[in-house]
Amino acid sequence: MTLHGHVPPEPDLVQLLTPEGVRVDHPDFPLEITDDEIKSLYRDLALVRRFDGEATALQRQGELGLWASCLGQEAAQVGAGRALRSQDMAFPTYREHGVAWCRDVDPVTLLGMFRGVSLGGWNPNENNFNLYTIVLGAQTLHAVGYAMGVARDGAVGTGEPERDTAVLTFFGDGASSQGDVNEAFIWAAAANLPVVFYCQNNQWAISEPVERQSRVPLFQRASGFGFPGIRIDGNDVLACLAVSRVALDEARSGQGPTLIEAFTYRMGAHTTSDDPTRYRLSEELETWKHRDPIERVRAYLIREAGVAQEFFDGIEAESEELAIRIRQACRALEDPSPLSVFDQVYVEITDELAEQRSDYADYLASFEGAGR
Amino acid sequence: MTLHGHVPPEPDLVQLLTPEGVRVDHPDFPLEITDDEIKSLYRDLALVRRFDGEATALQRQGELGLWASCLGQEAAQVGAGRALRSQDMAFPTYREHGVAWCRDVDPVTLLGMFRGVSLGGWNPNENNFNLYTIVLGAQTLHAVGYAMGVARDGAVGTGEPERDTAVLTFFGDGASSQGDVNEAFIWAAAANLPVVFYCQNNQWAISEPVERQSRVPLFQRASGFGFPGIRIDGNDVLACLAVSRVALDEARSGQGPTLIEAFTYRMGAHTTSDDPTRYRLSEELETWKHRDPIERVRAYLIREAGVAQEFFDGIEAESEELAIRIRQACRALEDPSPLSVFDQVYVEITDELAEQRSDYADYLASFEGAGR
Amino acid sequence: MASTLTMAAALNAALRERLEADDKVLIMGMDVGKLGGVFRITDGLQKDFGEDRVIDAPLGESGIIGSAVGLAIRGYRPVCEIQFDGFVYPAFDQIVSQVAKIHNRSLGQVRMPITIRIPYGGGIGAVEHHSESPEAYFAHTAGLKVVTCSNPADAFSMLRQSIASDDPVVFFEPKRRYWGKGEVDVTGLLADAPQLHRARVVRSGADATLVAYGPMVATALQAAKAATEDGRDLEVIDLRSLSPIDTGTVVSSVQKTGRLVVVHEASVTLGMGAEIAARVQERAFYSLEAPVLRVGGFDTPYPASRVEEEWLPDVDRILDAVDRTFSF
Amino acid sequence: MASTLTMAAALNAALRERLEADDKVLIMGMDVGKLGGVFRITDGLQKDFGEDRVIDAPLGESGIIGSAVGLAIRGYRPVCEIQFDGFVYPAFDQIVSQVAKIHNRSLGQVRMPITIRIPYGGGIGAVEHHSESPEAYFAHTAGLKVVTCSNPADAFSMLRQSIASDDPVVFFEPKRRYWGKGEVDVTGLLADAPQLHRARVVRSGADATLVAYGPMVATALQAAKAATEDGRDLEVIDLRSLSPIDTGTVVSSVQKTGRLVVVHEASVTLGMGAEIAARVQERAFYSLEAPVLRVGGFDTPYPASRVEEEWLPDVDRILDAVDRTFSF
Ligand SMILES: Cc1ncc(C[n+]2csc(CCOP(=O)(O)OP(=O)(O)O)c2C)c(N)n1
Ligand SMILES: Cc1ncc(C[n+]2csc(CCOP(=O)(O)OP(=O)(O)O)c2C)c(N)n1
Ligand SMILES: [Mg+2]
Ligand SMILES: [Mg+2]
Repeated sequence: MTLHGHVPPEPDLVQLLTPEGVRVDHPDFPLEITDDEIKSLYRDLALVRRFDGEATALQRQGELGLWASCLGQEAAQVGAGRALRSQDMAFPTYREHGVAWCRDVDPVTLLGMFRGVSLGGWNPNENNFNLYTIVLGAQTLHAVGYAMGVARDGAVGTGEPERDTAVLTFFGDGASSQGDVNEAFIWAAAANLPVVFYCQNNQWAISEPVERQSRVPLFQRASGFGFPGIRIDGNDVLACLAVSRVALDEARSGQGPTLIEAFTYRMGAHTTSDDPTRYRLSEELETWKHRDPIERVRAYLIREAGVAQEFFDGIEAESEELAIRIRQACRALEDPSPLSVFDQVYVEITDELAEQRSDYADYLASFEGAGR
Repeated sequence: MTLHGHVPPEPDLVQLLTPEGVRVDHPDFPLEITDDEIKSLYRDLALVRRFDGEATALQRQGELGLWASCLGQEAAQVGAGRALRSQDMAFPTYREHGVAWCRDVDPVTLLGMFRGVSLGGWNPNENNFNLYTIVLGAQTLHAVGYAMGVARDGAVGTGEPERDTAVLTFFGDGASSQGDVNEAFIWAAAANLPVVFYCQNNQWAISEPVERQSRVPLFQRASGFGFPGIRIDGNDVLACLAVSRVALDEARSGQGPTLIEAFTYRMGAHTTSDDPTRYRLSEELETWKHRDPIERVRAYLIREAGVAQEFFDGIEAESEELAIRIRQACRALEDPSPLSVFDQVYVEITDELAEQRSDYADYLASFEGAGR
Repeated sequence: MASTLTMAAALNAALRERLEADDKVLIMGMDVGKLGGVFRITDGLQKDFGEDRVIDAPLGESGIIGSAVGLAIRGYRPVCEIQFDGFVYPAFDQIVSQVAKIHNRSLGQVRMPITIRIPYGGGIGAVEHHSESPEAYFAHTAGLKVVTCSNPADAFSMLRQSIASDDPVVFFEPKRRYWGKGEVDVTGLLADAPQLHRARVVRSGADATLVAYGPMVATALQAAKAATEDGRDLEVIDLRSLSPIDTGTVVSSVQKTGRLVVVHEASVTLGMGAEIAARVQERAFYSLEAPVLRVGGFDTPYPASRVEEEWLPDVDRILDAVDRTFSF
Repeated sequence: MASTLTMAAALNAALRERLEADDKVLIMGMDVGKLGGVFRITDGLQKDFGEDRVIDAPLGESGIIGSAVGLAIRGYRPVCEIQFDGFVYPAFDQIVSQVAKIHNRSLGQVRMPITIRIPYGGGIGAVEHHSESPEAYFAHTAGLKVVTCSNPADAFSMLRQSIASDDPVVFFEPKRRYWGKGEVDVTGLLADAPQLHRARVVRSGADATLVAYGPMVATALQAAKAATEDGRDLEVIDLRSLSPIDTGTVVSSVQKTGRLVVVHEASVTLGMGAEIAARVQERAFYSLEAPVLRVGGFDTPYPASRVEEEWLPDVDRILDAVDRTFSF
């Protein structure tokens, strides 16, 4: 035998709505969903895209320091986000604005972080949506720890729908190479924790194509650690919703972790600081535009569900309002006071920090009236 | 479908010599080996065990600060060690005394490290055997980097037996949970590097049974990263040799990495500081004694190869000589001089360190004659 | 009620007391369960509190600290054991970028009541990575608190206080003092213990001040005793808290004695002694009759054990520095 | 032949020169290939030297440094890019326990000629982890050398020297100065460059000394200029090497001026200023007319960018400290 003879089969890509907007059935993942529910998903997708686009615009106008757009990944995020129950906990990276939306985190709060008025500033336990984590992969271990707590709290496998809790953690194709992500897999598998690992494979880690990280599909990693992995069409909100639901259900019922690889595409730059023309061909983007996550839902709603134009006009108007609101609110965000940097370093300020604070206050006061 | 329905099959354990000393064929791993070669392997195993036992004794006598015995793992180490070609490079943990033996590293050099006269002190490039690495898993990344160098040097896939080079790196079942080991897998797979990952699953990481690290066999990890993994009877020196040879050959010829899980048992304590009675049952050890890696070779040589007692007596005598030599040489190892700590921190000593050195020399000199 | 305990037993008692007092307290680390840790500090705890409160972790330090962060977000109070000083670095990222910063990142809305116990320091004849003193890395990191004990009574009260602290605390345990004995009031109330972040004058003296912490306090006290033979009366301060530093106690002492020697095992450059020297020369400039001197490990990797006694500060090297401060 | 280059271009030129001079030199990091790095420091190098010399690495910092170690054992000379200061910590273990110690562990038989380039410091309006100054962690680590440049000419020569060094060098690049221009002799011989570990007096003055490095040198020079309006003549030293430290140059200056202010962006506690203060008060005790003062980041996490200008040392805060040294 040669050790290297085996060729793994090409992976299935779970899809429930084609790029053309045609509903298809998947034998393993039936999804019962009404057209009203699909309309609601459409609304999420459209508003997230609008909010995200507005943020990019605000950055261009100098209102934000940076923006990491989720353009193209709305379905992957909304599908997962809407599969969560309120007691579930989500651990995002820095790009899950669509999930934040589903968790009712005010977009303006997110903007505050990219504007630089805070380093995050929301309470993870308020909406069960953790702070954005910029260090790649670190949050996957936080999710594991949180899930250990869930298990210890007896909130797994009770059968009570309001009680059983799952943890959903996000990471990118690039981040999958970080040690932390792999340690998270190991811990989750060894203790059979209620965590769903949700990898948005958007094909790129800044300028590096996913082939730099792996020569086999990423979902396959899971099987090596002893839990299921599955690849889904990350531009198909229905597939994302359906598979996330199953995985979260299985987590809540005590069956342990799952890895979902949402196969999608970063349609924009990595962040507003990035220039993707340096490293990728525009044809690639063109191909993916045909798989746009929102267009297919729109096509479905028009063609198969007979939804009238008024609905879309309504969403359009709502988007416009949202954009105006966040633009204004973003501009109104106040800069933190210089002395605020000393607050919340510790639960109670230490003597030495209090001294630094007061020295600095005196120093600042010395300029008052001095026409600085 | 449920995501968690799939039950993986029980793994095969490649075995070519049963615990009773009977040669068995494996369809995929034929091994052509003469009885003389098996006698030579027996000699390795016996001498390594003797040397290791002597080191344990030296520790008890206060000559070493610590010893990490490889008792029970001799076959896993000698099989792998003897599969190496001279140009191949090995990256050990702290327990691969059997591999060191095969690489002609003087056992006394190893003892020096455990005695505390040095932190290692040998030249990795002299015998193509890296320094022992105590930080779990760190060396697997060093192996990857070395293999990148091998590939860049064009020493892969040329078909020249003296030139094509493989890298063999060791780690334990416990270390498999470290981020570094997983990053090493990722790098090796992504760049198709000539590295063989050799996991000695000795069932324990100090007091933690391997189940704390994984709920599926460790060899399975490899498939998730896209390269072959295989489990072998780590107490069968022939299986270890045969499979290591294939894996190293495939690495040298450019087919990329392999993970070998040598299923074995740590028959002694973790180190001389450890007390395994606190955490494991003596029955377990009894079971494994029946699978002793040396006994089976001896049984084979006597029963199937008709080797006479003189051979064993000869090895016994050689062992005794070895033990005497290393005991004496160990006792004769000189303590480093106090001032030596400043040497070899940098290739050329820095001014500030030279100053510390000279101040300290003056300080030490101040005691001379002062009857300290 | 005072009993005589080793430091190891005192730490064990503190953990036990916290596990009993607060069911959100969890212990996690390598070999902390059946084995009771390689130093037996968690001995018997898993048996009494169960495998889900005293958790044998998979072998990744980043995993231990990273999951502690998640547990803290869920409302738990994890106590993590790092097996030896030299093995904390794989967790450095989680400690520095997450544990230390999340409370701040959330504008105070999430707390990180995590205790990271690290047996540290040398002098035990160990192999590489088992004798290091990495405290300065953590004391330089805003958002962390860093403390270390020098005796069983402090071990008991300071570990309890650290676990009860709502801020993350890196708790350094001087491993070579684990088996030293002392009186410990195991029934003392948490509230009655001396403040966690206050230094303590452990010997008062008039002529010069020695500042030490952890394993070096005993050595400093021996040096002070020996110095009496030279007619010198040394004050010895046990710093106890490395972040924040109780600068006031040190400065007051120097204002009295005029001379200061700081002692630690860690390499001198950018060790705690650097910070103390910098603060003291600033705040007691006119009181200093000699520069602040530092006695520490040399600026080399921790050496092979057969030469560690020479590398580590000892009574003679401390006295030599004291002599030098008197020659100014 | 001198040309006017930005610091970014000077660094790029240094990398190019080294890649040409020595085929054992490799560049590795995230996005260093086609993109040329997020700061374009490696712009064009992959195109000219190939994908196996300018390597886009998988996204793990530990992997980058760990594999550099293996490459070094094989005889290579890797130059690793860490994308931003705050992302070096996942590699901390490999840096501190392997890169820094292997030469020593082998008794000098293996060398670790690894250069770790880290864009560092703040003032660029970035999000968290993109503005930190972690230099003290590395300067406290024996076995590493740590340097930082403040201008294009030094960027060019110091990076070449670092890559040519047989010891590991952590090379800190002041990212907010990347686009500042200066004269660079790109044809200069490596051997003619000023010694890598020597500080430089960049402005001589009589009344007080400012020590700065990296991004703060320009700020210190501005402060010195402003101080002339108050009739004060400040000497400014660019430290350049953070490990080893050229203590002699600083001490000589203080012997002349009697006053010293150390400036850096990193948090004050256990920052480089602590070490310099400790050394100077020891070696220039009788020359000091005032305590050594430190101006640095506060002991808090690097703040949100809208308040970073207040947090970072600036001309006013430096002048305030200078004033204070004159009030002693
Ligand atoms: C530990 C660490 N190293 C480097 C970075 C810089 N960085 C930010 S995003 C990014 C690429 C991440 O790619 P991927 O995980 O695929 O996520 P995506 O940005 O595509 O959503 C890098 C390298 C970081 N944030 N953290
Ligand atoms: C990073 C790190 N953490 C902790 C340790 C302490 N330690 C030494 S050996 C060991 C167990 C290792 O088990 P395994 O990998 O199975 O190897 P074995 O000792 O069984 O050969 C531990 C935890 C270490 N050496 N390095
Ligand atoms: Mg990506
Ligand atoms: Mg093991």
